[in-house]
Amino acid sequence: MNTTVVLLGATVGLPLAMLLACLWQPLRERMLPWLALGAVPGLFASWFAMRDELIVFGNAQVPLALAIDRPGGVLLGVAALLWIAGGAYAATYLGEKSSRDNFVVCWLMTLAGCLGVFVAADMASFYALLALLSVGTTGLVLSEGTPRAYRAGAIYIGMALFAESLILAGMVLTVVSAPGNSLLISAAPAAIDASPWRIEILVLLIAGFGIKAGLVPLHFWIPLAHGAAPVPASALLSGAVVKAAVIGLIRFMPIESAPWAVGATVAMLGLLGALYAVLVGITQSHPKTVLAYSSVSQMGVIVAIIGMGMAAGDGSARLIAAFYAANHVLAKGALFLAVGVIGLTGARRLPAMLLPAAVIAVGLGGLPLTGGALTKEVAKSLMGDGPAGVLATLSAIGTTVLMLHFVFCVRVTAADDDEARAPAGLVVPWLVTAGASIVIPWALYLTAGGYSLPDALAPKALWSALWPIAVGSLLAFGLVRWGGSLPRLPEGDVVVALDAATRAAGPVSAVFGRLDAVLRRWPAAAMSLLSIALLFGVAIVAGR
Amino acid sequence: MSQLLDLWTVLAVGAGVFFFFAGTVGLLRFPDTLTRLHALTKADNLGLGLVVLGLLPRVGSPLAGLKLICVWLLVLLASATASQLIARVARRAGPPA
Amino acid sequence: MNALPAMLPETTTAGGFLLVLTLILPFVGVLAALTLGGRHARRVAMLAIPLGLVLSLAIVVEAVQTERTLVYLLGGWAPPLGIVLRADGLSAVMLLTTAVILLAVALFAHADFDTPPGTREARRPFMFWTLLLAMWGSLNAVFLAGDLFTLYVALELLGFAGVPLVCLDERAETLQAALRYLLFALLGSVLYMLGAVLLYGAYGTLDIALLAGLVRPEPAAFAAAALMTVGLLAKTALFPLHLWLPPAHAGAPAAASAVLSALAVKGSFFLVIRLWLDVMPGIITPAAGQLLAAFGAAAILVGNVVALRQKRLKMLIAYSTVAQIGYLFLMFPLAAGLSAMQLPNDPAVTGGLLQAVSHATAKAAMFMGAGLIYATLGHDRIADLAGVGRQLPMTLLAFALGGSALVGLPPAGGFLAKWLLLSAALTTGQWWWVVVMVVGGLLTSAYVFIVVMRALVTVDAGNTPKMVVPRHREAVVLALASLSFLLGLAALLPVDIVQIGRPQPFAAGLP
Amino acid sequence: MNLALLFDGMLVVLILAVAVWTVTVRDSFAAGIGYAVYGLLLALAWVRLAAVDAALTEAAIGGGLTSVLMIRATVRLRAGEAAARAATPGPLPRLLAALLGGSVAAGLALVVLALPDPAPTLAPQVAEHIATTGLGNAVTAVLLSFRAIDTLLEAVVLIYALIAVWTLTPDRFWGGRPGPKYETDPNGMLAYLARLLPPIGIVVAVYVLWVGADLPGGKFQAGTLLAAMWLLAIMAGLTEAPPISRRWLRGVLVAGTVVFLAIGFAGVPLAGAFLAYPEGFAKPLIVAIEAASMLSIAFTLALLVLGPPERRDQA
Amino acid sequence: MNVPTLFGLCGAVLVGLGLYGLVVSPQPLRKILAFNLVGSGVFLLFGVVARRGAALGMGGDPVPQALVITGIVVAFSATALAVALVLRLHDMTGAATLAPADADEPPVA
Amino acid sequence: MSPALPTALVRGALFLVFWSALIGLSVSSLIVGIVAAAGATRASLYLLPPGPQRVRLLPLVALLPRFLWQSLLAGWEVARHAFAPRLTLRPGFVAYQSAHPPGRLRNTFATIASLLPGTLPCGENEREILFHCLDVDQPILEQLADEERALARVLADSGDV
Repeated sequence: MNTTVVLLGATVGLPLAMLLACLWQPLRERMLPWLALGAVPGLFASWFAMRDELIVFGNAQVPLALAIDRPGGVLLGVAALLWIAGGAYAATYLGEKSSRDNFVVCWLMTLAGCLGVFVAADMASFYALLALLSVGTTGLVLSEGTPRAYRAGAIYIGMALFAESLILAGMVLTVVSAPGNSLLISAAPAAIDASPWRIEILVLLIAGFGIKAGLVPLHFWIPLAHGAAPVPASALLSGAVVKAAVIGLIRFMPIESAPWAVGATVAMLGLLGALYAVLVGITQSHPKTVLAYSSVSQMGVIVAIIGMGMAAGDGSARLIAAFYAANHVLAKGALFLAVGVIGLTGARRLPAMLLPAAVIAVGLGGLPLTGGALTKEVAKSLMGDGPAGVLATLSAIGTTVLMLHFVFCVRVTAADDDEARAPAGLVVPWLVTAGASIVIPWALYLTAGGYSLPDALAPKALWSALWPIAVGSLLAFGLVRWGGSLPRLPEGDVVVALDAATRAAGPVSAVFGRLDAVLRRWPAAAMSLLSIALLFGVAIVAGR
Repeated sequence: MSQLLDLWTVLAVGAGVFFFFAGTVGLLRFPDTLTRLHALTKADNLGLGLVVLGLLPRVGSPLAGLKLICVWLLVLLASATASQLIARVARRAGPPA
Repeated sequence: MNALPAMLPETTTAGGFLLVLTLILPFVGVLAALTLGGRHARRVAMLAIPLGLVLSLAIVVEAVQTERTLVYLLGGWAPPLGIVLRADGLSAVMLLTTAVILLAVALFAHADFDTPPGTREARRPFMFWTLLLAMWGSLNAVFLAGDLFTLYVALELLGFAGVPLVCLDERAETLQAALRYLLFALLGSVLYMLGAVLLYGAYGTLDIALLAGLVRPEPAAFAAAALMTVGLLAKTALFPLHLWLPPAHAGAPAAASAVLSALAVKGSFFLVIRLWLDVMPGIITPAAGQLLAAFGAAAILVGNVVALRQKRLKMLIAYSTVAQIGYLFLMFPLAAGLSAMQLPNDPAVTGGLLQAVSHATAKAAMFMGAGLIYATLGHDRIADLAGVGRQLPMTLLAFALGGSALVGLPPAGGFLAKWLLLSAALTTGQWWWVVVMVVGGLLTSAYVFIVVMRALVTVDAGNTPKMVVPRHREAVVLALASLSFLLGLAALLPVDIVQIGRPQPFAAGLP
Repeated sequence: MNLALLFDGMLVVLILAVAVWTVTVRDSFAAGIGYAVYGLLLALAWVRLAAVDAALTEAAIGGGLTSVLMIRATVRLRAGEAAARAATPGPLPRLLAALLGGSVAAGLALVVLALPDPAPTLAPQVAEHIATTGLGNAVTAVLLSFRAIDTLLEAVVLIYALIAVWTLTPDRFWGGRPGPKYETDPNGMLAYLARLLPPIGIVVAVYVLWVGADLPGGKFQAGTLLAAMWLLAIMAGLTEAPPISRRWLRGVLVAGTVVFLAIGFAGVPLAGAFLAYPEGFAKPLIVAIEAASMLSIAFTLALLVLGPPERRDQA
Repeated sequence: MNVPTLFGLCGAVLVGLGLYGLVVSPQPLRKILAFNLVGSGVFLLFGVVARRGAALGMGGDPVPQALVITGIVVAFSATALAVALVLRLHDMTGAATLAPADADEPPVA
Repeated sequence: MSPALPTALVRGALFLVFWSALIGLSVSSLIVGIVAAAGATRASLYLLPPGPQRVRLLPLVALLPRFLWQSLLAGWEVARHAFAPRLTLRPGFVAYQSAHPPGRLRNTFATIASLLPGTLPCGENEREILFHCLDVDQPILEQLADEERALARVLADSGDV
């Protein structure tokens, strides 16, 4: 009990304490090297505290509760690992940059929020940490200080807050429906199920978490944000932060009892989005942007897993989705970190750096023996052989294409100086992450899911993983050969619609301005006053 | 005797009210500030005086009668001087409405 | 002849004398400041305000411990002949909020409003401190008085304290703003009084508690409800009756703006709550509730959009106030809807009041922060805020925290308020207010974001501060903003202070 | 009944006619005069409503001081009058405003006609308790005992208003004398009046205050009268308004409220409640409050009319 | 029709008239004057309420009568402040209207 | 103070009589009355220091009925004009050469004249008083001269009091 309390408390508490310490300038200036430390309690918590037990602070009306369930524990562990590696990476990457103070503060906010949502067991804490996460992430996106970063940051926070508003509305409805107005998330699925507004709640929550997860067509902010952030931040955003939406869906969705149609719709949206993101991704040339589109695609698959779970009423989808997501955390984190390393590496050392990256990249598509293959194998039980299975296979092929495209793109960014080498402060965390991304899925596969080594090494399983890779590789070859004629879609694709809407908002805002000016003239205001008095009179007399 | 006094009261107060009314009608009908002032000061003073005269027989003591007369005199003083002061301002300001 | 309902006559409760002290202390302060003059005015204020904070804390503690309304019969006379002072949870919370904000403003303004050396008495500092006390006294009167006419006098006091605060600086624009403010406030209070007159004509009393038991659906009550409501709305500057607010709040010195925006408009809002929820809940129809909240919604949308269009920080904050006032009025149809469904209306009432308190603390901090920015840069053009993040990190943080409280990010008070209002709206099926709240929150976040972004831009050289702001002033602003930001933790308190002494109309009927 | 109704009807017609004229007449100066007449007519209406206290107050403050204030202001603003008038709204807004105002009036009229009969009243309660105050004038009893807090706050209102007016002082004149220096002809008409009237006014004011305990009258009426007398002497150039920085002046301004508060707090130990009077001492204490308040009110009202300081304190 | 009702209707009309003046008068002073008309109409209504409450030999309910006195003093204070503002504005700008600030936002401090 | 003492006593007594007229006779009110009269006298001596003119009682009594009659005429004239179907006013200004220098006598004269039919003083200089008249065709100057002479008999110069 005591270890659990301490570890769980420290998971959120240490980053927050470090954040508070940053209020004092001298500490803030010395904080950068210690960033990695902030995630350590989270890592330990996922090891030593994983038992379904509720730690409650607060009072009866507002129980602030922490807990680690198995999906949460899996995600917490891998996320903490990535945060540690990313923190170490950032210490070198940021160096003496002038923006580092802001970066440190935002990093700690994001860290606290990100690890916090995995252990939050009541809606108030969950929402609060989610909001902290959004604000911190916005800061990370902005930290390059370029116009591109500003645009990305503005769109990011707008979408994040919009999503959170939807989530908030859904959560409020859930609480109102829950017996005793319970704020505990564990009570949510049952409450949603029994609620008279079941469909409304589902739509609100799925839309909200869907935006946070980058579900197409509300994904456009992800390529912008992940493209604009500094490398270590992108790694965390694309790897760990987007998983907050996954844990939200896992915890809130009444998977066992949701209407089939809802689950099927979600699954279709996810899979189609996964394919769409691949198609857009291969038109991009910036390696980070390509990775971001890959994240959109992979998140689509994860959402689809949950959707399929809902359609089938199969609660195991929770753990499967968490597993799939955990693999993506490490793999995508490692790939983003690789971008920074390769950018500083000269031709002589390039193969040593590029090879692991390529393996992990193709692994995402399901290369046998990698985490990607394991996750796809596990997911297959849910996807089945119907349309969903076909789409899932298509997305695996697509992912292979996209990842190979990434490898080509990133290779081009290698340093001009043949002898250049990335500093050890970058290389070591990267290699650690890369290693973990290979090892940990195996560990999870073998310990958590009731699967065994022979399952994974069965020839049938190997073959079914291999052939999409092969097809994908062929296609990728074709892409390299003839891909020059592909259209160049703008980063964030459908964001152009948003831009158009923003331009249209100008005249509307001007109308409001004129309305305000007119109403503030004396005769108009005084007459409004009298009219309102009469209106109230009418409303009171006639309204009864 | 008392009937006679009553009659006196009714007549005097009635006349007083008539002059008040006349003064107000004048205020509304006369064309400019100065002529309006004529209407107000003269008619209203007379009206008040007549009311006081009408009420005099009804008061109990000579002191109370003195009080009424004092009231009238004070109003006379005030309105006579005030009207002159207003008239000066009105004349200097030219002949507006 | 006059059929008053058979109620137990009220008596002075334990701790009731605290109400007298709280009411009178600021007035004694005003008198002392006026008589002693010169630099004594500031000393009086610095002495009286902490004392008042202690008193209002004592009231809150007493109310929490006894869980009932504090009452004091003035002169020993019971209503309807006499007048009582009452402090229920609503009053206690507002008293405490006022005292806290005034203390922050006083600490912030301490250096700004100093009598220049060698001068016996200077207008600006002398008047500022006196008016600060005056504002405080009138607010306390609004929160404590239990009689509609006493409240009228208190409202007028509020106006007379607020108007000169607007034009403390001698400029034509502020004078004009003050004149508009005064005329509109006067119009508002005369309509309010007209309503009170009609109520007396129909029921023979002006006491709030007695009226609550007497009011029947009949013409006098209808007219009174309409007139008093609109009068109070004019004084609260609810859109479209906000003509005076932006120039008035933007034109005043920062400390004065903080008080005006945070507290002055809350006085009349508080009376709307009293009127709608305590005096005549049976008169107000659902249509009227929707109408009131519709003006609130219009305020949120127009206020926020126009705020986004502003080029100057103080104007932006002033228009933000226009919008935030709108939020306050969303509670009325929600409370009515809950009552109609035989549910306790706590979420709506607590949410509405919490929104008021949250806005008060956040907005005071933001205006004071804007004042520091102005002092440092010599201007407050939003486009040219670059470098502020470096020069005034605490202020910018305060602005961001205050902004987050306005947006409603947890754990800010604004979040808790939003949560409660949302749950009331969704429970009663009034989803359209949810849309308004969401859109309003997004628009709010847009202008907070813009300002913080501009200020975070670093500049290399050339931006020498006009004036170096002392650290403690920044600290005061930050402390107040942090308070606002952490206000949501009030949900962790063991009791809902706001609900103390509130009638629960259905408590009797439920098992 | 019917003769009385006829008289009241005429009075109402006159009041409304003067009111319409005051609102619609082009010249603001004339409107100011109109308002003075209106105030006096309204005082008559108050007499007809058996509210002589209110009649005195209306005549003194509504008809008197307010008119002085307005007329003085119109004279000073005369130069800008034409320009300001040019901003008059067009016929359509005017029609709309008339419709709105008319609707409000019509609604009110309906409410007036629907007021309950018999009317609720607190008169019996006042009659029951007035003996404890030792006063004969029920209005004074209400003002200083039953609803003393209103009266206390009202005194504070006056002080607030004065503070607010003083805030408008140009910085360079702070602490100076309010209003312009009145260079009036010492042999002129105003001086003539100002020499004769004020002493009489003082006697009348003390009278109004003294009888206020039992008959219509009281500190407001008396204070207004004193203020008017003082203003007359000031405007006639016979005396000068004191500089606002003077301690004694500030002391006089707050004296009434301070005495009120002191007696109010003395009531806590002596009579069991704030603003309660010890048994048997009510009347003298109330007279003491009234006397002190009269002076404060007189000074406050006069200074309110004079406005913010407009010149330095040369003394 | 009795006396109180007659004056009650008079008060109602005065309120409406004053409101009209308050809306349409361009000069601030006239607005202030109109405000006083509204105020006096309201007070008159209160007087009517008092008169209707006559009882026990009192010509009217003394409570509203007392409140009217308070109200008149408050209205005067307001008038004095408003007039002082108008005059100060006039001294400063040479004009006294409420119009120009409508046009654009004022400079702020 | 000594030269003013008799004046003060006379005025104080007058004020006390006025007070009694207002409130009636009683001991408690007389005490207050003395305070009030003292205050009034003090103010009176400040505002109107004892001057060379004194009031003669007999001519004053003689003036009264004449004045009352003139008032009646004045009121009647206004009423006549006010109720005339068509306004018959012929307003205009008339300058009157006063026999007296500016001062209290002339002021008193102007005050009384303002209550006379058709005349309203509305300005003056060293020698003239400007009257506004409702009907300039009337013999106004003669009337005014008569009035002034009558008044001069009441207010005559003398040593003190």
